[in-house]
Amino acid sequence: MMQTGIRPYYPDYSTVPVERQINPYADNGGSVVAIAGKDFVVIGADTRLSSGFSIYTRNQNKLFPLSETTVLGCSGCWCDTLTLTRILKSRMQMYHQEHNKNMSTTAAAQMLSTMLYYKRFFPYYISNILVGLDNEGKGCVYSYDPVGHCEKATYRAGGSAGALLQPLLDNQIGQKNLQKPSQEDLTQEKALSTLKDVFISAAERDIYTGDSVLIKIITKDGTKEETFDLRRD
Amino acid sequence: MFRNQYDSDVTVWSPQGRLHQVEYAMEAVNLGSATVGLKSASHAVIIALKRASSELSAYQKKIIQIDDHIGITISGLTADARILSRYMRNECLNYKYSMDSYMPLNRLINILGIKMQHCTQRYDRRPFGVGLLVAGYDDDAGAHIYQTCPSANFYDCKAMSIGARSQSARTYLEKKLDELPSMALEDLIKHGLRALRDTLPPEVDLTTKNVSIGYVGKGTSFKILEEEETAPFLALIEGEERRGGSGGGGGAVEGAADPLRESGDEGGAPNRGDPVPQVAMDTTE
Amino acid sequence: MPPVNTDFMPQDGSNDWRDAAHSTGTSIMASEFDGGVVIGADSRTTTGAYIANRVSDKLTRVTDHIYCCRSGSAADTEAIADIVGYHLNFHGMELGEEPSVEVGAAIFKELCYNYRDSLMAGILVAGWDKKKGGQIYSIPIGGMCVRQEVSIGGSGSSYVYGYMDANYKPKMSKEDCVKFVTNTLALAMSRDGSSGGVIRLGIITEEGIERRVVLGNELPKFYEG
Amino acid sequence: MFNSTHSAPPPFWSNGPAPGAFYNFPGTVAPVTNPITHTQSPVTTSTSIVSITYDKGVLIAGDLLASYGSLARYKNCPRVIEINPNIIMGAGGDYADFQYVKSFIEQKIIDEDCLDDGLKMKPKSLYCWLTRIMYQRRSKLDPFWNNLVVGGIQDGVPFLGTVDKLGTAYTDKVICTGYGAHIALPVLRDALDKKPNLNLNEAKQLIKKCMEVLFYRDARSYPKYQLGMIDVDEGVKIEGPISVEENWNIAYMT
Amino acid sequence: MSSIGTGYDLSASQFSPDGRVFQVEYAMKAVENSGTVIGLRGTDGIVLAAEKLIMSKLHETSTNKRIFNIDRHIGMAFSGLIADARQIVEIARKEASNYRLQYGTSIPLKYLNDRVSMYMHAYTLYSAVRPFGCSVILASYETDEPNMFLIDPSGVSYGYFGCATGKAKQSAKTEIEKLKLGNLTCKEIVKEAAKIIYLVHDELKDKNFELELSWVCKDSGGLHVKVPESVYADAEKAAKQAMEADSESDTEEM
Amino acid sequence: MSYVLCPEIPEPGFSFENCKRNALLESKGFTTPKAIKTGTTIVGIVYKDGVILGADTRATEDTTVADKNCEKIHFLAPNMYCCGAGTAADTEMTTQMVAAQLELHKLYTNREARVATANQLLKQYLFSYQGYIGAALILGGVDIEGPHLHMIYPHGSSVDLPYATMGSGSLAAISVFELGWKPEMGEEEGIQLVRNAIAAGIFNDLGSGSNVDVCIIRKGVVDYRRTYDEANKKGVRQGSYKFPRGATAVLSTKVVDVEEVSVTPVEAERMDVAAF
Repeated sequence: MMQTGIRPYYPDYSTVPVERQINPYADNGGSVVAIAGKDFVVIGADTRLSSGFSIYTRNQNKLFPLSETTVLGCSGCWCDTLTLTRILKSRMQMYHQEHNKNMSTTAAAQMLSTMLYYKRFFPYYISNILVGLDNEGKGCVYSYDPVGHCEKATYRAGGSAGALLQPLLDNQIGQKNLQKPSQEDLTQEKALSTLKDVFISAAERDIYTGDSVLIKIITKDGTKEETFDLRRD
Repeated sequence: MFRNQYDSDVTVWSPQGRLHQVEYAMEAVNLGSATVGLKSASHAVIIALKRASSELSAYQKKIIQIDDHIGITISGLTADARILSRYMRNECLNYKYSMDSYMPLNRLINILGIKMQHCTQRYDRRPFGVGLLVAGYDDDAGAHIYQTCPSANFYDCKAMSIGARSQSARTYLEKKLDELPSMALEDLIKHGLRALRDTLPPEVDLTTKNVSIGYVGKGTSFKILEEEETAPFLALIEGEERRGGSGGGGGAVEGAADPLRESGDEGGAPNRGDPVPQVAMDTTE
Repeated sequence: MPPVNTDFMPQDGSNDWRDAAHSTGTSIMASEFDGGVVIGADSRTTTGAYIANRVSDKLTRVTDHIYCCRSGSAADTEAIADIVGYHLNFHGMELGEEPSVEVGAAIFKELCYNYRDSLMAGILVAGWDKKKGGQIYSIPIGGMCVRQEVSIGGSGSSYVYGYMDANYKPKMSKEDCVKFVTNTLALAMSRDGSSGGVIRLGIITEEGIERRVVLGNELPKFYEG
Repeated sequence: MFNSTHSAPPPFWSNGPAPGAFYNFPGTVAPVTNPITHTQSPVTTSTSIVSITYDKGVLIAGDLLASYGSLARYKNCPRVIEINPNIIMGAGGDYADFQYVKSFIEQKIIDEDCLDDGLKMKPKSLYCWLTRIMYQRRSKLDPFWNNLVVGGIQDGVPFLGTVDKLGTAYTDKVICTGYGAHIALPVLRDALDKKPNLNLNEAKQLIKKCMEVLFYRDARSYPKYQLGMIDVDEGVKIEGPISVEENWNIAYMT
Repeated sequence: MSSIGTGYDLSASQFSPDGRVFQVEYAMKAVENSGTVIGLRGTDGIVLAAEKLIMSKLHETSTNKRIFNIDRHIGMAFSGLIADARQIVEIARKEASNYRLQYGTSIPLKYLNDRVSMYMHAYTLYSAVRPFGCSVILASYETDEPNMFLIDPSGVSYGYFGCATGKAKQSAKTEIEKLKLGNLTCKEIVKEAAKIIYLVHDELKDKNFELELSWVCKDSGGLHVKVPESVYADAEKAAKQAMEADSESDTEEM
Repeated sequence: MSYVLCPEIPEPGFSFENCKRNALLESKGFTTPKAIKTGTTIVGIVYKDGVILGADTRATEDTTVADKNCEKIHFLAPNMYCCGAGTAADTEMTTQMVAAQLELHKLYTNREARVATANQLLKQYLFSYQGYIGAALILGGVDIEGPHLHMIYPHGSSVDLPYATMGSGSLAAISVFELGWKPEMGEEEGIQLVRNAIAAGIFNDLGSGSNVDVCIIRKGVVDYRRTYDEANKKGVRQGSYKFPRGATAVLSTKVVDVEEVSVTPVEAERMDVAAF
């Protein structure tokens, strides 16, 4: 409301033309968190789709399975997400038809990077996190910036609460700043509970994260799905 | 050999109102190994006989998946088939991209027909020298087998066979027509295999090497069975007495006449024994 | 991710209420009749296209016999009316008699003119006094002041000038005048999105003011197309 | 598919066949190059769409007003339409854009009917197709300035989805656009939280209430509206104009 | 046809010394090789009827229809090469669609006929293409007026009260001329059309055929549709009876 | 030079001394720090015996929740409370100041302050700052004339109404009132309605959230129910986030002996209110 005073205001019947430049992007919020282990990877995304101060819908799936072992999580500009994932789906099918096999996670990760960079000067405003099992069956997480920079990691938080959650994951999963890091491998249970807990925290402080979380757990036996309720305010 | 004045170009009508170039292209289909398609109310099956060009080479791939709900089997020029299959795949992908549903099979065939027709009317093109049997299942329209020809013609079929010596297969299928709609998938495949076997010369038999089976149906995406997967089905018909053991009689070309030929569509149809492909492009339609 | 343009509100116009000022995009009217004046206004107050108040009262008392119809920024006109009310009250006490409508209008004009750069106000001052009977003064944005027999203002007024000119007759009876004002305002409200709700009326005569309301579902109906 | 049909229009004066132009030699298409201009804001606009799914179908409501700025200019502008026996659609925003979008949807339906293959487009397909179209136009920075709401029956199940001018699309059991998103949506969500499976009558009552509140609080609304209904059993019905029941008693309380 | 085989008949862009374009004439031959198609104009609409020859038992009965919809109010029947005909259907639909998008109303048949004729004619001008191997009948019922045109491979078209093309066009024409087309309604004409098709069908050469009937008339609400099943059944019955009566009288005469 | 040692008493009102500097900085590309806003749903209704005010408890800083349980119903006088939306500091300071003025007014006049007085003070103050003070208020109270409810906009306009909503969730809340408010409501019914209106804001407006505060003002009695309803329960965490001993690195150690420690307890000095 401070802004009103700064810019001159006109009554709605004034004859001053209102110029509107269309902004092709919208921020539709949402957070994605992924944690990889030795033989599994978990990825979760909240299901709130919003814009401004409004909730569009409370149950929007933001996880897109690309193949049996690969899942992409998207948050940010939803119209870009819809387009990107539709194209990706086609590309996966084309690959399958041409090569007679499913695309590996690493190949999908590379392809996504290329596809994002292809739109370098009119980018998809999406924060992408791609997870899957690599050729050895190890869980892996790839995160991207909107123009296609790709980084491989073992855990990652992205989206509207990404900045809030990444340090927490650094400490809890990455064991950063801990004097005596645990030597044990990360278990699936621990990864899952941490994932849920960080979403609880995100829903407390980020207005664009809430309603519920959809989680996918990928192991060599396939993908399991879980949902988990969050605050709705 | 076949040479006449009016057969040099696809843009030339003969005085009888025929297009020899198109008719010649139709013959190319008969050079390919036989393939059979048949359907029940819930499933569509295509079965193809694969050839190897030499002892050392692999068997030719005869069945191609187009989308989850469509597969084709080819007879004729493989390279031409590849262009068509790529076109069909592309159309299916585009349709799915913009409509979020599978492309209805009849519409795919329709636009394929239009694409193929272009090649029969232009000086700088030649017709596609390949025939396809397209198997598909639509949730709304059910199972379908389509046959397409180089003439850009296509037919919605209850069952069909094209390729070398396919007449025997068609004869077999015609006898089974009434039973087909209620058949289970396994029986469909069985009858398909029998039909295909009828096209073989007596000394050859169906093996896991030379047969490939594709099917699609309610709740099942298109699936291609190769090699070991076909074995159980082959076992079903193994040891049966072969019908029409004469191998369709006569040479490959003659025995495997175009399906349109014996329906005697054209006035002045040529005498049967003549290998010269004189049948007009199927102008009856 | 890099900052997306923070102008993230959906641009369908449905968020204009967040940063638009509270204003009375309005239809207001005053008309003389034989024995006094009738004033009237719609009851819609908007911020953007959001109706912040659907039953507002834009007829504000200044003295018992002088009222003003307000259009423009709600805050500005309320403040002006308060200040003028204070002055006239004071002036009335000094004078020992009720101030005339003319004087009231003069003070309004003074404020509106002197602060014309910072105020957004279009006001109709109407009232009755012994000297001149029913009077109407129109003070539009900019701060001029002119007496009129009948006057309309606010965003809805542009749609009904023709109707007003065609139908106003001097020396109408009270009820005719009320009918005239009601019809004019109803027409304005049916065309102007910033006006609407109910019609609030005031009939100022020697006896003071008589207030009436015509509810939204009881407005006179005209052709709608 | 839609790339060709909805590209920027050709220059004004050469729209349509050039005088005396016959079919060109097949395969040669003269390239059209022309400066691109865009509409940067909507002109004649309509306001909210309110929609809800009930146990056996979908309701979509929108009033009949098209405003020109704040001028209530046209009071007979229907914007809830039947697409085919499977689909109804409501639209808010620029009315000219809506008419254009409507014309090419209708043509698509005619094209489909001409095929006569018994297949009818389903709501999900239309919804997806519109998403692509809206996104494609926003990518040219020349959007269709609309919010579109698609309702229908998809394989026996009610479907409700919306697309905005950027191509942002989602499905839900309740969808409201424009001011409806702020004013009507909370009412509908609350009702659905209390009773997830409404019947037709309950849904109609809710819509009625929402249209009443919207009329009270949206300065671009109008007390006459259309109600589009698509039902598993009863098919498509577009009712209206329906008048809002008004209550102005609080005018006496201040 | 003295010039046949002299080399002046190999290209559409070539005249023979006696001033003929043989390629076009040969294309007409292709039309005459195909099943008979007729169109009859009644007082309240048009009836199209086609003799679809069945070539294989293995084909579905519904395959390769010979009557198409071009728009809601326009039907098209053809004889000749179906693949070529489909191309024309495609073009005609595009014309109808473009017309509607541009002018907002459905395309008048006269205009569509001009455009399609022009298109087909364009294929008789160049050596790089060949003329279409089909004739098409276009029929519509607009603003209470039935209209029908027949376009030949040459691109020439005429309006007709009754027309026929295909194998037995001569005998069909003879039959049509016996009818009093000026005062028959579509309901009556349907039966006549069925009779004619049955009559001209050559049982010796072509074993099986399927009768196709469509109309665009007052009863169909100005839409081009297949005739309703009951009407079809009646018409077919009448035709079969007529055939029997005919053959009986033939035998009697003998 | 005395001002160096003993700065002058600052002028009353705001300090504008950094305005020029800030404008310059801004023109060079620095961004101004963002104020905490209470995105907010605030409402008020008149019922049979008085007024009920309601508010959510979320304060946001851009898109982050700054305070999960802040108080938005401010005390003005014993018979009057005021809900504030907008810039948190503005609403707090404005209501505090007016509360002080009302207290003084009461002392001067020896009467309970009227709601209209508070309304006038608030709107005149806000008007004088032309909207730069971002406070949108709902003022409710009961005085000698009965219950009153005023809605005051940041630019200084006000209206009195039987029910009012403000803040980013006002549209969600108004729908509840438009459909549910009736004249002469009972207290329980009224509280429930206010709760529902706030809940509509909490669940549908992202600027509003957490709990529902309600304040019921009857003649002579105020019933302020902080956290009347917890609209959302916080999720229960599964893991333990206690750090094991030794998790933090010890870089260096130094031990200092402290010989004697003397502790002098000091009484906290109380503000002498009576001095006013």
